[in-house]
Amino acid sequence: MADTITLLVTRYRPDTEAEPTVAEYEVPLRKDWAVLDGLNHVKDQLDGTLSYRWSCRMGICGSCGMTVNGEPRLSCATFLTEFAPGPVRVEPLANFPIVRDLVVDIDDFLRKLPTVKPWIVRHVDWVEDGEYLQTPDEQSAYQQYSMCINCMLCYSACPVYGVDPDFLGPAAIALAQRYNLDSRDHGAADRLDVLVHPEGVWGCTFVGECTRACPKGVDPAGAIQRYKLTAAMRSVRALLLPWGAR
Amino acid sequence: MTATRARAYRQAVPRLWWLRRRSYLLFMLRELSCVFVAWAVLFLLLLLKAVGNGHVDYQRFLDWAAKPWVIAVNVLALAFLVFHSVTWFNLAPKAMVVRVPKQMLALAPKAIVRRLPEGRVPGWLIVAQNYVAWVFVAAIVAGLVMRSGS
Amino acid sequence: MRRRARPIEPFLWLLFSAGGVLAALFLPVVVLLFGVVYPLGGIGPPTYPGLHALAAHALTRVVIFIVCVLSLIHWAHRFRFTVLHGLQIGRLGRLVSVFCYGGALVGSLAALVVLVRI
Amino acid sequence: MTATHDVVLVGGGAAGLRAAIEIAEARPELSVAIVSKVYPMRSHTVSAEGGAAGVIAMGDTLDEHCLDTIAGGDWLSDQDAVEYFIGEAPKELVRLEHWGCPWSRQTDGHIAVRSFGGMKKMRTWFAADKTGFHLLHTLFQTSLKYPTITRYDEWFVTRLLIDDDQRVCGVVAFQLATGRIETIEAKAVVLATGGCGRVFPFTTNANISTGDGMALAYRALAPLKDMEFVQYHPTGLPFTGILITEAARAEGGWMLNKDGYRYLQDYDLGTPSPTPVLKSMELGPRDRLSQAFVHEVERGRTIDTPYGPVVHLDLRHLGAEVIDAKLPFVRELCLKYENIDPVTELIPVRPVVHYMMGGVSTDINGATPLRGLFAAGETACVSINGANRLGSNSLPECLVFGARAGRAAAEFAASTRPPDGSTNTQAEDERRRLERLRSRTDGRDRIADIRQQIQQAMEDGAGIYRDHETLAKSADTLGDLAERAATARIDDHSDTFNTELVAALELQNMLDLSQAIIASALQRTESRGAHQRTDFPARDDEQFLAHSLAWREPDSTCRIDYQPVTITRWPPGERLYGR
Repeated sequence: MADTITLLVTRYRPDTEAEPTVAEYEVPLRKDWAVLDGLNHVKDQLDGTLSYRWSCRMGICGSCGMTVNGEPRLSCATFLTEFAPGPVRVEPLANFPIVRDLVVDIDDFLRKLPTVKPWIVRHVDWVEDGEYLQTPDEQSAYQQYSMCINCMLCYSACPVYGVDPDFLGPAAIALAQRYNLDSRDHGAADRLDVLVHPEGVWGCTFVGECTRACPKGVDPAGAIQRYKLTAAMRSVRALLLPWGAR
Repeated sequence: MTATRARAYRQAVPRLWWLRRRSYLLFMLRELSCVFVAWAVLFLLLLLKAVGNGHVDYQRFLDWAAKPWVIAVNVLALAFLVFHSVTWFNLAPKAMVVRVPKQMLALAPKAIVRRLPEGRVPGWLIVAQNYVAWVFVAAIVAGLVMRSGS
Repeated sequence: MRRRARPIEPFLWLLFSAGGVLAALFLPVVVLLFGVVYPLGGIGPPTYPGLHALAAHALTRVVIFIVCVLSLIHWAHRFRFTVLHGLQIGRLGRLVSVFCYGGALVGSLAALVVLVRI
Repeated sequence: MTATHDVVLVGGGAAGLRAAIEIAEARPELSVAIVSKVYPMRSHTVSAEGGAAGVIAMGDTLDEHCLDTIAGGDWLSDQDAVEYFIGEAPKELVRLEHWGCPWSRQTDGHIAVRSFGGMKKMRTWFAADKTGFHLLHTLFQTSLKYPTITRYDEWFVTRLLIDDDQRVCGVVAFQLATGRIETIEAKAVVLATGGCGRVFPFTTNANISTGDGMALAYRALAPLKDMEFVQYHPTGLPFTGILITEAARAEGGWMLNKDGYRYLQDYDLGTPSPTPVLKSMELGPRDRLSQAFVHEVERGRTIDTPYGPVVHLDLRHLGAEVIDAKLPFVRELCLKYENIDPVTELIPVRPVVHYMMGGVSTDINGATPLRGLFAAGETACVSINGANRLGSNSLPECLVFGARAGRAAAEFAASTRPPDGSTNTQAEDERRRLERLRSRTDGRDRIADIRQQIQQAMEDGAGIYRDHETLAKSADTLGDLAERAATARIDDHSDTFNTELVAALELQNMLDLSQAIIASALQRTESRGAHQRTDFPARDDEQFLAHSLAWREPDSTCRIDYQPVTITRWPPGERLYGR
C-alpha cells in the first residue's frame, strides 16, 4: 500500500473566483484515517485556507457531509483506504448552493423543517405529573425516523430535489412522519396540508436514493411512500364520507 | 436569521443527470418502463380490434406481429415489463406496513411471533405474495388463451 | 412559493398505483404470448373462433377494460414525472399534464370502443 | 449594523435551547436570540450517549441521589445547588418526555432506568445509547415552535459588551457565511457554549468544544471556578478519542488488563462479580477508574498500541441481543471506527478528557458576578459537580440550570433598562480588531502547530496525575505559546466562511483557559476527585474545602482566590466504593 493518497478537493472562493476549481493535495494514507482526517491534515499542514464543516467526528452531529468520489457521505465515517490507491474526489454536497469550498448553504432545509411542525402537538392537556405511557412497540413505530441527524446526504442524493428545489424533501417528510407515528402526538391533521401539497409527498417519484444515502438507517423513501398511502386513503374517505372527514 | 448569499455558487443539475450514476440510470429505466406499459395496452387493443373485425383481420394482425421489427419491439417491451413487475413488487412493502392483529399474534406460535418484528408482516412475505400472485395470474391468462385455441 | 393544493393528486396516485399492480400482473404474459411466443412460431396461435369466444365473454371484456384504463393512467402519471424531472421542463408542467392524462383518456375511450365492438 | 433582543443566548446546545424555550414559554413578550457558531443540532450535546439521571424508580430517593453526587464530587459541590438540581431533574426529564424525547421504555410503557457509575440506585434515563442526540433534537425541534426565538446560526461571538455601569449589554459577533460583523444588543446574555475539552490532545469532545463562552466571560473579568478539575472518561477509543459510553459498563462490561484480569479489584473498588454491582468495580466513579489505568500502565499491565497504552473493555459475555438493544451505537462506533465487533472482540480503550467540572462561576440562578451575564451547562460552574462529575448528571444539569438561568435572565431583562449605546466604542474596537486579524499577512507560526503544542503542554502538566514541577513547566510553555499565538499566521483573508479566522479566535480562547486551568491546579496543593497531585496525595479540607476562582489580571496573568463550599446536610466524609 502506498503511503500517501491524492485528494482532489473542490475549491470555491467567491471573492476571487466565478466558479469552483479543483485543488490537488497529497496526504498520508493511514489505515485509520477518514477522509476528514485527510482534510484536517491539509488544513493544518498544507493550506489553512481550505474551508469545510466538521465537529463530532463520530457520525452523529451531521455536519461533515460531502460528496466523496461521487457519493454523498459523512467524511468522518468514510475511510481513505476505501479509495486506495486514489485519487479521491472530495466535493461539496450536490443540490445545494456552495458558500465556499466544501461548505454548502442548507438554510433551505431549515426553512422547510418548521413547516412540518416537528414537535409534539397535543389537543388534550398534559398529564402534569408523570410521563405519557408508550410501550416499546408504540415506540418502534416511529423510532427509525427519529434517528435523522439532518446531515443532508438525502437531499444531496435526491434528483427530484435537485431539479425542483421547492420539493419538501426526504428528511423533512421523514421527521413529519416521526411525529405522526408517535403515539403521544395529535398533530397529524396539522401536518397534512404541507405534506399533501404537490411539493410535498406527491413530488417524490420514489427514486430511493435518499434511503440508500442515509448513514443512520432512516428510510425516508419508505416514510414518503407510507405517507402517500395514508394521505390517499384519507382523501378517499373524505370523498366517500364528506361529512365525517377531518 | 440569514443574510443574502448572492455569491453562493448554484450547482446546476446537468440535463443528463440520470446518466451520471448507475442507480439514477436504473431509476430512469424503471420510470421509462411505463412507455412499454402503454405500448402493451396499445398492442392488446390492436389485437382485440382485429379479433372484433373477424378472422381476416385477426390473421392480418398475426402476420403484422410476426414482422421482425414488431417482434424486436415486443422483446424489448417484455424486458421492460418484467423489469417493471420486479421493481414494483419489490418496492411494495415500503408503502404498506401490514400489522398482524393483536388477537392473531396471541394465537400464533411463539416461534413465528418472534420472526415478526414489532408485530408487522415482514417485507419479504409481502414481496413473496406478490410473486405468487404474478405466477397465478400469468398461469390463468396463459391457460385461458391456450385452451381457447385448441 | 407554494401553489394551491390540488386535491386530485392523491386520487391520481391511487389510480397510478392500481395501474402499476395490474400492469405488473397482466401485461408481461400478454406480450410474452402474442408479441413473442406466437410470432416466433414455437406454439401455434389460438384459432380465431376460440379466441373470439374468450374475448367476447363479458367478464373478459370487463377485466381487460379495467387493466387498460388503469395501465394507461399508470403510464400517464409516471411519464409526466419522467418528462418533468428527466428533461427539467417544470415550466411546461401544464402542457405535459394535458398530453399525458389526455392521452390516457383518449386511450381509454378507444379501449371502450374496441371492447364494445367485439 | 445593530440588532436588539431582550436576551441573547450564546450557544445552541441543550442548555441554550432549554433556556430559550423557558423564556419563550414563561415570557412570550421577550425577544430571544440564540447565537451559535454551529447549527444548534450540531452542538456537542449530540454526542452524549449514556443517559440522564433523575430519581423516578420505586425505592430511590432524592437524598440518595444527592449523597451520591456530593460524595462523587469529593464534597466540593455546593449542597444547596445539588438539592435544587436533584429535585428538579426528574421534572425536567418528564418535560422532555412530553416534548417527544424517545426515552427507552419498560414493557408496560413507563420510563426505563439503568445503572450508572457512582450511583447507588438505578436512576439513569436513557434513549438507547444516543441520549444526547435525542435530547438535543427534541429540544431543537421543540424550539422551532416559538416565534419569539430568533436564531443566528453559524455566528461566532467574539466579545461581550459591558457598559459604564459594569453591566453586560450585548455581544459582538460575526456571521461565518458572510464575514459580516455585528453588534447584538441585549439586556441580558446567557453563555451556554459547552466545555473546552479541545485544550487536551485526547478528548471525547467535538472540534467545537473550545471553551468560547468561558473565555468570553474570563476576558470580561468574570471569574472561572474550579478549573483544575478536568474529568477523564476511562473508556475512549484510542486515536479518535471517541467515547464508549459508561452504559457499556453499566450493562455489565468488564475492564481487563493485558492478562485478561479485572484489574479494578486492586484499587479499592470492590471485588469482581459476574453481574454489575452498583458503585463497585466497573461502576465506580470516573476519576478513580482513570487513575487505576495510570497505575496499570506503571505496572506494565497494559497493551501497547501506536496511540499509546490501552486496556480492554469486554462486552462479549453480554451477547448480541443485549448489545443491539441497549448499546447499538457502541457497536456501530466500534465497527465503523475501529473495525472490531464488540460481540466477539475486545474493545481497546484509554482514559480521554471528557468534561470540565469547572467553568464560569455562577450562583444557583446561573447569575455570574457580572450583572446581566448568566451561564449554564458545562460552560458554567454552579457547582453541583464538585471535584468529579458523576456520569449522567450533566444532561439534566443542562436542562435544570438552562431553564433556571433562562428564567433569571428573562427576569433581569424585564426589569432593567435597555442598552444606551454607550458601548459603541467597544464594538468599534472589536470590529477593528477582527478586521486586523483577518487581514494579517505577517504572521509566523501555523495555528495548528500552536494548538498542538498547547494540547501537549496540557497533557504533560494537567493530566490524570499532576505535580508542581510539571505544572510549572506547562505554565512556562503556555506563556511562550501565548506570545507566539499573538502573531500566528493567517493565510485566509476571505470574508466568506473563513474557518481559519475562527480557528485563530478559538486558539486564543483555548490559551486563556489553559492558563487558568494550570494556574488553578498549581495553587491547589491537595488531591481531590479529578485533581490528583502526586506531591500532595491527601485531601486537605482545612485549606481546600473551597472553590478556586480564577480571575484575569490586566497583564493577562491569572490570579487565584477561594470561596467557601456550601455544606448543608452532608458533612465531608470518605468516598467509599465497592463496599
